[in-house]
Amino acid sequence: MKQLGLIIVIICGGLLLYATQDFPAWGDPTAPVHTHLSPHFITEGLHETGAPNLVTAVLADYRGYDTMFETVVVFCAGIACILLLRTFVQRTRGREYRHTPTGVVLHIQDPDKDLNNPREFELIDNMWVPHDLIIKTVSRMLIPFIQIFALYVVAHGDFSPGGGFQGGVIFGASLILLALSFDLRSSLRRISEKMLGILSALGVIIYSGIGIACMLLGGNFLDYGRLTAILPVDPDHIRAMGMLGVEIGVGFAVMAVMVIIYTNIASQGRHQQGL
Amino acid sequence: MSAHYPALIILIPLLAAFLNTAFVWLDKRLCYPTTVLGLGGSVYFCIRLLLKVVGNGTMAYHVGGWAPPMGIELRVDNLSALVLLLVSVIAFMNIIASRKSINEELTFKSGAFYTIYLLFVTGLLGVVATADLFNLYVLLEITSLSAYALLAMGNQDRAPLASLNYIFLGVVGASFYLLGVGYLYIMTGTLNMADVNSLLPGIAGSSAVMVAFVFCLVGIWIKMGLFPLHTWLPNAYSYAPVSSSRVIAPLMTKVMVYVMIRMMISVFGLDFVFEQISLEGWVVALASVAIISGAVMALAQKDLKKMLAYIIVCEIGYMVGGAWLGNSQGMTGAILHIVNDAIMTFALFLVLGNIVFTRKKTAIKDLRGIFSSMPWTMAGFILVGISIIGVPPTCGFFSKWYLLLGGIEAGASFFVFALVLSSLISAVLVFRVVETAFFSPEDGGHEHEKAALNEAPVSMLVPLGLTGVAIIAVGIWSGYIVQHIILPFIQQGIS
Amino acid sequence: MPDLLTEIVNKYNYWLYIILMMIGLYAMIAKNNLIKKLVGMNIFQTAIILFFISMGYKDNATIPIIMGGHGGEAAHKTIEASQYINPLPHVLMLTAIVVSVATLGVALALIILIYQRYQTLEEDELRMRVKQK
Amino acid sequence: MHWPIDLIILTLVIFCAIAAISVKDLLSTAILFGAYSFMMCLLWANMGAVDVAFTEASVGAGVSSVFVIAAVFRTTRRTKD
Repeated sequence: MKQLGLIIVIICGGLLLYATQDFPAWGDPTAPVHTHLSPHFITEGLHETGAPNLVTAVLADYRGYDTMFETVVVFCAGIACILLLRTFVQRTRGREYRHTPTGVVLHIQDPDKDLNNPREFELIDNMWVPHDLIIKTVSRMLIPFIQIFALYVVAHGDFSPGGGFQGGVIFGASLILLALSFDLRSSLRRISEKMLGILSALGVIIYSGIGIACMLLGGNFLDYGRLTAILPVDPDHIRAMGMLGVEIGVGFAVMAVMVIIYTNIASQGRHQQGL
Repeated sequence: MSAHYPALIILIPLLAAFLNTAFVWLDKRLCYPTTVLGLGGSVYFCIRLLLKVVGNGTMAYHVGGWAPPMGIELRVDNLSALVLLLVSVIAFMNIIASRKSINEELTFKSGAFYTIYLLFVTGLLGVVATADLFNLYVLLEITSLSAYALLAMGNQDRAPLASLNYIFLGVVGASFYLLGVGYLYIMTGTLNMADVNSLLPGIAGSSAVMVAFVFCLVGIWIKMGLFPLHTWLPNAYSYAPVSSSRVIAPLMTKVMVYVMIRMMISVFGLDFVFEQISLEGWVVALASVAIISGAVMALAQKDLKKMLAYIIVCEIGYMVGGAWLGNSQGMTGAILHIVNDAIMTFALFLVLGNIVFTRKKTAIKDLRGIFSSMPWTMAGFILVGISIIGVPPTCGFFSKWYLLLGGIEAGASFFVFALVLSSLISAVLVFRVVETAFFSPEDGGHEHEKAALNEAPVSMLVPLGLTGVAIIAVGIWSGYIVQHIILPFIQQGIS
Repeated sequence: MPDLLTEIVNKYNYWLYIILMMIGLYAMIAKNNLIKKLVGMNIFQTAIILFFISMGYKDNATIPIIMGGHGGEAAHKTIEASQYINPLPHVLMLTAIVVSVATLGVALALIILIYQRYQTLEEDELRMRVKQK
Repeated sequence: MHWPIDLIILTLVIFCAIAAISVKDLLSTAILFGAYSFMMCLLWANMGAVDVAFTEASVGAGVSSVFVIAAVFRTTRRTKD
């Protein structure tokens, strides 16, 4: 296997190196890459779309169709993780709960019985670890700031680096941090599996819904200019508004899917206990 | 309204997929109707689109209202309209046929299955309709990602491992394709297929463009499963649940052949492929080796599923070889064979699905006496078998005929030999199964068991019947298909 | 010889991306452990992303965010194409990063399934256990 | 952009890549992979691709490292090569 690998690698690398001799020099402003399409994006992008961040302008407007499918890829990965990993195991017979304020441990024998006040108890099984006060407190302080930053990144994507995808990942990371520092159960209590599933679908529905709204208003798919008929916005900024709506959709979907993938991988699909 | 058809065929299954996911948690009973409606809508618009394209010529759709080199363009010509119809119809029939087995195998996760299934179909339709090189990559990844999940689910122990191997090879394939697109982009500065095609003559003889072509081609071959790169294919298809392999096996490889033909004709241009690169001798030889080795390996299998998987490997060789013969007969044969082989493979997997549903066993020696218990299914099998061998009234004959004519015209005697040999071997394959099913007596010889009718449910037999009718109908109308759909496309490509 | 030297200096970025990509490809083919292969796959993908970003780079240009674009004063002055880096490769690569993380998620899910069934991630041991079953 | 910085980071990236695939502990592989992604992110920021660098910092160095670590935690740290 090692020899085979080396042979393939040498052939591929040789071919690729051979082809670099035709490339224009690195950073050369007269290369075809910089003279064919990009001058139009750079000089006209701001006027045509109203977004100073050209990457967002191209991402969400000129190539918005690509970005929709990029979100669909993420969505698909989330559903695939559910399809592959999620298992619904029967509750085991005996369960032990620890009452957090007092430290008393309860033993419950009936598998169908639930606790009256589950917030004050934690399940003790072979994966149970005692909580660390410092980590908990620090995360508790950090998480709101991370989330506000994520919202800023989504909302400010037109003007500065960032956008729906990055913001969604950061928001999802804050929820993953919650699951890491407390446990999976307490994070799923705040945002349930059902909620995550619906949010991920909602995100992509927002994106394609905006596109279809443009279609119903007489334009092509994702032609944000047509939204002037239903949004009371200055026509110069209508495309930027459309992009913002789309980015919010991307944010929802990506946030939900990141948490879905994490919960399924970390709990092997059982949703009992995180790391 | 009709101007929006190219977008609608993709958007309807996509929206159905999203709604499906919401319904998984809201009301599960709505999942199946949504799926059927989404795929049915797609079939309806594909038929309308094909009629319109054949009547009025190529349709272009500018997403977002941006003109092509800036924005993304969807472009549907004769060939893509044909393949779109093929994809949507097969996907629709499969969902009808597999309802019962899905409900049995995945009771509580069926909603997630329908979602992934719809995304898979959306990805295939998008790959066929798009006219943008990078957009094709993104859609290809949606297709592959959903295919990985569809192939790995189920209770078979080895399915995840087979699917993981598929992921590794599939990612290499997609990355090679992306790399090829990058090399094209650095030389031309554009991603639109027509734009690349018009800029390429200006940089003729560039080694970077040549390497770009080679990498795109190898990437597509990996995804397609051409002979030395096919290692992921047999395991992935045979350990997967039938309801998913039944749609992936006929469609994934055929759509990749379509992408290869699209790259050859619409992106690089036939002049570039056959005059500047002139690899055709090598590729046709490789395809012939693929045909022979696929057929021989199919002969060596003891399990019906594995045998079908190797028949696919063999058929891929037909299409690749035909497309690279370098004459219009061969190209016609290759395109016609995309249609015919998709129908035949689908029919074979329908037969397989019926056997799995009623008997649970697929080893060839377990098929004894199956003819008396499942007469309709086995009648379907014989019809498909005749078509695979290439007997005249069925569709398999006509594409093979064009391929043979093309091979003789190009003087590729090895390819012609491989075609004839593989026909003989498939006759042996079909006869072996029929012999076991029909002639071998049942072990122990219980009379009442022999007579017991244990046929698959009607919802699985009707799609098989329709596919059987399609095999004959496509055979009878193949002259019409070639005259009005395939030849105009090839003439466009040459001029 | 000086030709080769200027060639290397002009294009060292492209050369290094090829080396990186080949490291990833080698790991995917030759490594025995599934997670190692997965990491190799990611290295392979990021190397391609590096290639695209490298070709988008332009000398004496700045990041593709129009200065003063917020508030509308830039709407009146003309924008020189040579001032800003080409945004198109960045857009394409954002999509490619997303695709790679999605593939990673699905592949990890499969790896967990495989481990549940065979209790190993080594390819040769997996092959042995598949044969035993 | 300064080419010395570029060259230094590129070298570091290659070292991280080699280390990540040759170290004999999967948890270390995961961590080195995170480091590799972060170096890559610096490289891209240096080339002016701020959006891509931002994404790679949050996705490559952040979330995907967490995914790999979670998977290693649920399976095994042992590796033969």
